[in-house]
Amino acid sequence: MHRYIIKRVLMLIPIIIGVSFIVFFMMDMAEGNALDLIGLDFSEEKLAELYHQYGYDRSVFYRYLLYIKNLFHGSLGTSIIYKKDVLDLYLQRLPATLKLASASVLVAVVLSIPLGIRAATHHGSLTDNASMVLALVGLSMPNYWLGLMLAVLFAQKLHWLPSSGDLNGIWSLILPAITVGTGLMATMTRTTRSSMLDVIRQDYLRTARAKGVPEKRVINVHALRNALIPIITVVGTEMGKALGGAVVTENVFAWPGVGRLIIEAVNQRDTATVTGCIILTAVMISIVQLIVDILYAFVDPRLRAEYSTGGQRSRRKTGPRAAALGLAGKEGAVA
Amino acid sequence: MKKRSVVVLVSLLGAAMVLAACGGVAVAADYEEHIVVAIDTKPTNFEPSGNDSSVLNRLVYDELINYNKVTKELEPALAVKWEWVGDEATVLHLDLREGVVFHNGNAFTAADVAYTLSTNVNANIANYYDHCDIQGDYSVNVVLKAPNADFVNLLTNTLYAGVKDKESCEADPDNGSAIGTGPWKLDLEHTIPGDTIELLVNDKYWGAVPTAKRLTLRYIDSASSRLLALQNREVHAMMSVGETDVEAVKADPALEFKSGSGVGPAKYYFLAFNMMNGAAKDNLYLRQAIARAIDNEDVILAVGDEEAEVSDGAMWGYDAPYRASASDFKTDLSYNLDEAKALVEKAKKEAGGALPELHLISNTSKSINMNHCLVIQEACRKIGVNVVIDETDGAGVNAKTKFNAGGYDMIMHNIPLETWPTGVNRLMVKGNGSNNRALLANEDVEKKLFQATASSDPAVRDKLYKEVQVYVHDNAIYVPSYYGSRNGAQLAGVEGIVWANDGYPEFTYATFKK
Amino acid sequence: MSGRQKTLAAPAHRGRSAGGELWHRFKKNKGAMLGLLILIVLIGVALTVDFWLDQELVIGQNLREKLQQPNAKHWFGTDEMGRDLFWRTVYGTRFSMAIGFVAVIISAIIGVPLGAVAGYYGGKLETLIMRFTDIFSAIPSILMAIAIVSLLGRNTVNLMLAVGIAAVPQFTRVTRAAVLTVKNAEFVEAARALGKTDAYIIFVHILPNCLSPIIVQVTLRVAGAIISASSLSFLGIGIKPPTPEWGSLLTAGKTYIMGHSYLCLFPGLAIMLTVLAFNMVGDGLRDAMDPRLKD
Amino acid sequence: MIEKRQDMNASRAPAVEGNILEVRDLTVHFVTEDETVQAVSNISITLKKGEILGLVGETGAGKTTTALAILNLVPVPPGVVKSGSIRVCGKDVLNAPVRELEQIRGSDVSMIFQDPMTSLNPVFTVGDQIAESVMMHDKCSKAEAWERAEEMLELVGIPRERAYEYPHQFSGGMKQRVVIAIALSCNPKLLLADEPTTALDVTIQAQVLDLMCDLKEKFDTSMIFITHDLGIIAEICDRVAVMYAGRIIEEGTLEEIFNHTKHPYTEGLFNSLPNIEDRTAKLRPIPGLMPDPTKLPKGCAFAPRCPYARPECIETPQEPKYFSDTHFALCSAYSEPGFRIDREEV
Repeated sequence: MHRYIIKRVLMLIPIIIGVSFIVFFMMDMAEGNALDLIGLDFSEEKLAELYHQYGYDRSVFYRYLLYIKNLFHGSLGTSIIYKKDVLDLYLQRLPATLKLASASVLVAVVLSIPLGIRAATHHGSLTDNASMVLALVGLSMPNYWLGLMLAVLFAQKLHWLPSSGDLNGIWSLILPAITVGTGLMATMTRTTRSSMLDVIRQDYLRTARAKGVPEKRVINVHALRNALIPIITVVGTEMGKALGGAVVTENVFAWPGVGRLIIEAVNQRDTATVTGCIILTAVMISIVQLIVDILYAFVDPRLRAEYSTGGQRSRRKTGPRAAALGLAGKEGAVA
Repeated sequence: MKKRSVVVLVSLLGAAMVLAACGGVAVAADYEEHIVVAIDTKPTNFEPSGNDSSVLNRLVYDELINYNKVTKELEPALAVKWEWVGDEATVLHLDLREGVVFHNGNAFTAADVAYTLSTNVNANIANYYDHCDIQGDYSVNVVLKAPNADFVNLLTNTLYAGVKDKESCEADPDNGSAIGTGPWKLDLEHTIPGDTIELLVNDKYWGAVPTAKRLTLRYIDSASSRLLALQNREVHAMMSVGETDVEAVKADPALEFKSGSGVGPAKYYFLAFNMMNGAAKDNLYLRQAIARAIDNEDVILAVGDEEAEVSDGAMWGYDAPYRASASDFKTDLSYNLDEAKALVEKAKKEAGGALPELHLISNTSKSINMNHCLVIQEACRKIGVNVVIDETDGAGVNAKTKFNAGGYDMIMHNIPLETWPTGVNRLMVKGNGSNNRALLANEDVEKKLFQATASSDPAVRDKLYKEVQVYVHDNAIYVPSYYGSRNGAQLAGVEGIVWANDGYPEFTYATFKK
Repeated sequence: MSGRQKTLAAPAHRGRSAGGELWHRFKKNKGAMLGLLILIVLIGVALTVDFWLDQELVIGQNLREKLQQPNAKHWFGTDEMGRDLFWRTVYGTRFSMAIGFVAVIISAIIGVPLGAVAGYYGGKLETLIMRFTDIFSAIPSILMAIAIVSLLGRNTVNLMLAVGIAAVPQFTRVTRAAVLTVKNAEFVEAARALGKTDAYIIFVHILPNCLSPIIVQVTLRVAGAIISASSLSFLGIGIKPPTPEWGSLLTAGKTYIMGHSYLCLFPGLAIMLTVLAFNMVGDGLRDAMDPRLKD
Repeated sequence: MIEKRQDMNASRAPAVEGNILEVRDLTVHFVTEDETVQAVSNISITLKKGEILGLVGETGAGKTTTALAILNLVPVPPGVVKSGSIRVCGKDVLNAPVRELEQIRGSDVSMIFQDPMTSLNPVFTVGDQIAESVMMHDKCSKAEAWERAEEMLELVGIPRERAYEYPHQFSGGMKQRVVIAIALSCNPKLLLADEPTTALDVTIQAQVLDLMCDLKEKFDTSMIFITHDLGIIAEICDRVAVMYAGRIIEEGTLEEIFNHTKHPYTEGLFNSLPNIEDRTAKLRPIPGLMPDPTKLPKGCAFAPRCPYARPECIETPQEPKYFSDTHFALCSAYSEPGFRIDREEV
């Protein structure tokens, strides 16, 4: 198992380099640069000096090599806009993003899994149909729009909840978490339901019933445990996405998260910040993915066996599953 | 003394401020200790000459000289006395205030002035500043490269003239410049750059110490979200009420609408042509046609600014000196659709057939800019000129205008009329900014502007500045639109905020009665 | 359950073609049929709106009538430039639909061949493609799209490109997974034995046989693309004015949401309805194409 | 789970002492939107302690449904028990409250399913799966249950250490042994074996059958053995019931069915077996297919394939014809004196 983990961690290196390459070049070659933005009123001498300092008087390749060199020394560079180490910037924004991500995933998990199970066990019932229609609607709603409407209703009209920022503790969290959580909930309810429906038809549940296992236990232990893999996959994917910052929701609720930092940095052509934050996001997503893979092993002994024999093959094995899930779940929201 | 002058002003405004003006008087318990305000531009770093955040700089730093926007007088701040040495405006002598300390406890001396000026990145200062002759701890001569009669005024600008601590800057290149002498100190530990700025009161401030203990600046980019936060009492005050929300704010008894302190409009909005390589640079008729096709009343309706006034063509702010008046102009560029159509025909002849499609850029992340652009587009459509709005953000605008790569033909832009003379300066100083591009394409104009700066004779300046304005107007290089207002809102019970009409309210002495 | 299941599994209705069978099963799904109906109307509007809707109604400004609440004359009210929001929303169908479809076609054109090649050839080529896909999808897709628009500049075509390119990895993955399931089938072996070229085998034998997951993916991704595009518009990276795309209607409306929330309500509902219709049709197609997957 | 039955009279029939299982007039339908499948029609089964009943029939004859009904596990929907009563050890299965039902399952009656590959939960160790059953019924500690589970494994010929392994680590035959171990772990009085050997290799089949016979001897369990393999029936059963299209069309002792076959369908079954002694003999398969279970005739469902069928066969409901106390056939042909089928002569 630990060899598998090491292998996965090592696989981060090409991802980091690949991501840095793509993002750095896209940002750097975009029209304008951060120096021009902040240097609007700078004197020409000072600006030239800064151009030299950040390598803007050389080619983009030079700047990229400089960036990679720093990267190997463990530095993600300095933001031109914020005049601050990118890692510091990221870490300052991370708590808010983590908070929002875990709150929304938590809300979604707590509500959607029981709902999905109920829909599956009462297949064709009113509960089932209603929850599926709701899930579909939830999936079809642009989440920024939902956020706006929630803010208008609960903050403007009712004055129940704060509308922006992260200064009022748990109260601040509620609206953003519901906004992000709705899409997740829709996806997870659908996944749970279809996965449970798959499992509910399995012979081993009949075996369990035949030996006198109470229905509750049949569903919540025997069936759920088997249905967990796709559910975990979706939770992992969504958690990963949420860690990249719920860009749009953060924008709606002025949430001081990573997503808003990145998007504003894109608008300011802050190459170092964008590249650094996206690398860190990719790393975070990979870590979540790794945790998910390890969870697979806990849930499914067959996969556990494969991890100990070799990581590469087992990854392949889970790949198509996740891909098939892409079909089942995540067609709606972007962020 | 900027802060002190504010105290004077504020004390006129309310009894609460009288209390604050007494300095160390114990704070009454029924005042909120923690004030939160929503701001519309985000301070991203703590370099007073380069962070483009007047609001923050006013709180954390002091300038050498203060400009009182109400009395329009210069007042002592960190410098208690200033005078030009000799006839030419090249050597400025300053006597500094004694006993002032920075937030870290370091004493403020002439070395800090020299350091602040020599490391200043802003073109206004850096293009003229040469060196300092330090004559004592509290006495210094600032030597300029070329004569600049406006230099004293430049030293008042909160956008770039805040004084830094030399010692801390040299010790800590990253955060050293976050140390100032102002009434509020940055709480870097709790500050999230680009989102939330946390400030703690500076008990050792040389002027009046604010009543509140904590001040939080929250960056909320959308006006509606800011207002929502205010209505929801998440913040005590907000900058820039959205144009359609003004009515709602005025109608809400819990809120107070605030607009300028009677010094006139805050910004001059205009359409400028790219005279370096834009498609209309050689076609005067086309420029004039567009100028005459735009109904500025429509523009004002579209941007929804109730206090806006149609520009009379002068580029200078309102009651500023050296301002050209309508009678100085030789060409009529007022709205007249028939004239515009006739001009378009001439323009077609000039262009030898079809007119080019014109690319209009603007920082459209602000809705008033967007709406303004839409009116221009519609006006041009009516006279058969096709306009493409290149939606772009600040970085895009700067990139396109800086390099003049021909990526645009017109720009819809604005300049803050930061009251005399800095607004003028933004137009005339050869920086990298976008506003002056159209002008600087003309060597003659450029020469006149520099001559005016160097001269301290008001008559010479008046003549040169007016000539520039007339040239720009008559050639339809700048198409004037309107003078717009800046505003804000606060909860009823909030006192002490100075809603200066340059768009940069001063939150230093904000209080809120519980 | 085996014994009973076998008797229950109704014998395939004889005398129906594969398409007919698909339609028969699809037809039974009420939600999918409703979705299809909505889509037909929307696509109809999108295709014909240019012929019957006066442009003046859509882009002509009437500042004296700006920001009117919904009323008998202006069903959805008027926007900040006094334009009728109803007609702008109707006209916006054209752009939102076009963006959705074109973006997905772009991602399919890139993603499907990549996935097919990766699945078919395997080995180093597959590793290379899939690694690249991994790297690509490690960047959250909305950030990817934003970066692409920043690089290429803001206009409709680039918006489509950005949304399309950001969704390529999904197509690559789905196609590869589907190709893997059929690449060793007898008919492929047979084609190989007959000496057909690889390209011929991939495009003539393999891809048509893994169409169903791809078609389902396409339908669902159009919905996703419409949301993505409108999100980008919402963040201010949208389509050029005065074009009334739904996302940019929302962006403009956002400014006035405090007093004029209807400006956001209607375009938002339009997006939701369209996406819902695509999702319903997508779900219906998936169930009809692969009864095994049916919930 | 079961819909209220329409025929309450059947359930009031008194339980006969000593009978482990009494099924009376059981009718199960599967109702979907479009059609109704008459899976089981009006069957009655009685089983004494220690007895093994072979339930024979083609695929789809309703054997598995009957077994599931005895456990009250007919999936609802679409399953509907239209009428009938089932008593296991005197307990009314169809009307038992859920709690009692869960007690009956596993301890009074348990079932071995057809496909060992899918009958075990892949995410639990086999020990867990056996122990769970023990814990459910014997109310013992986990450790005791595990001890019992390991014993059961040894009993079915699997080393006890393997209790900690997962199903995927076992071969098919081994899995079937585990399934048997689960079924027998609580000493059920009645065991329903649903084609327990069909999915296995021939050699493994024999082993599993031997094992089942041994265990049956050991615990004196009654058993219903469902299969379509007449060879296995001959090997282990005391009595045989032949099912066709949801009905028991002939029932009797092993000897009666094998040597005094009465029903033309049973005859057909025997005739379709290859004759090992005479390899040149032609196979005589039953012509035609099972009727569509959604459109069963009023009368004999076998009539369309029956070489002896008369026109009225298909229309008139069949009455059982008793040939002895234990032997009956559902064939109206016997109302005609002198009717015989070919095989009896053999």
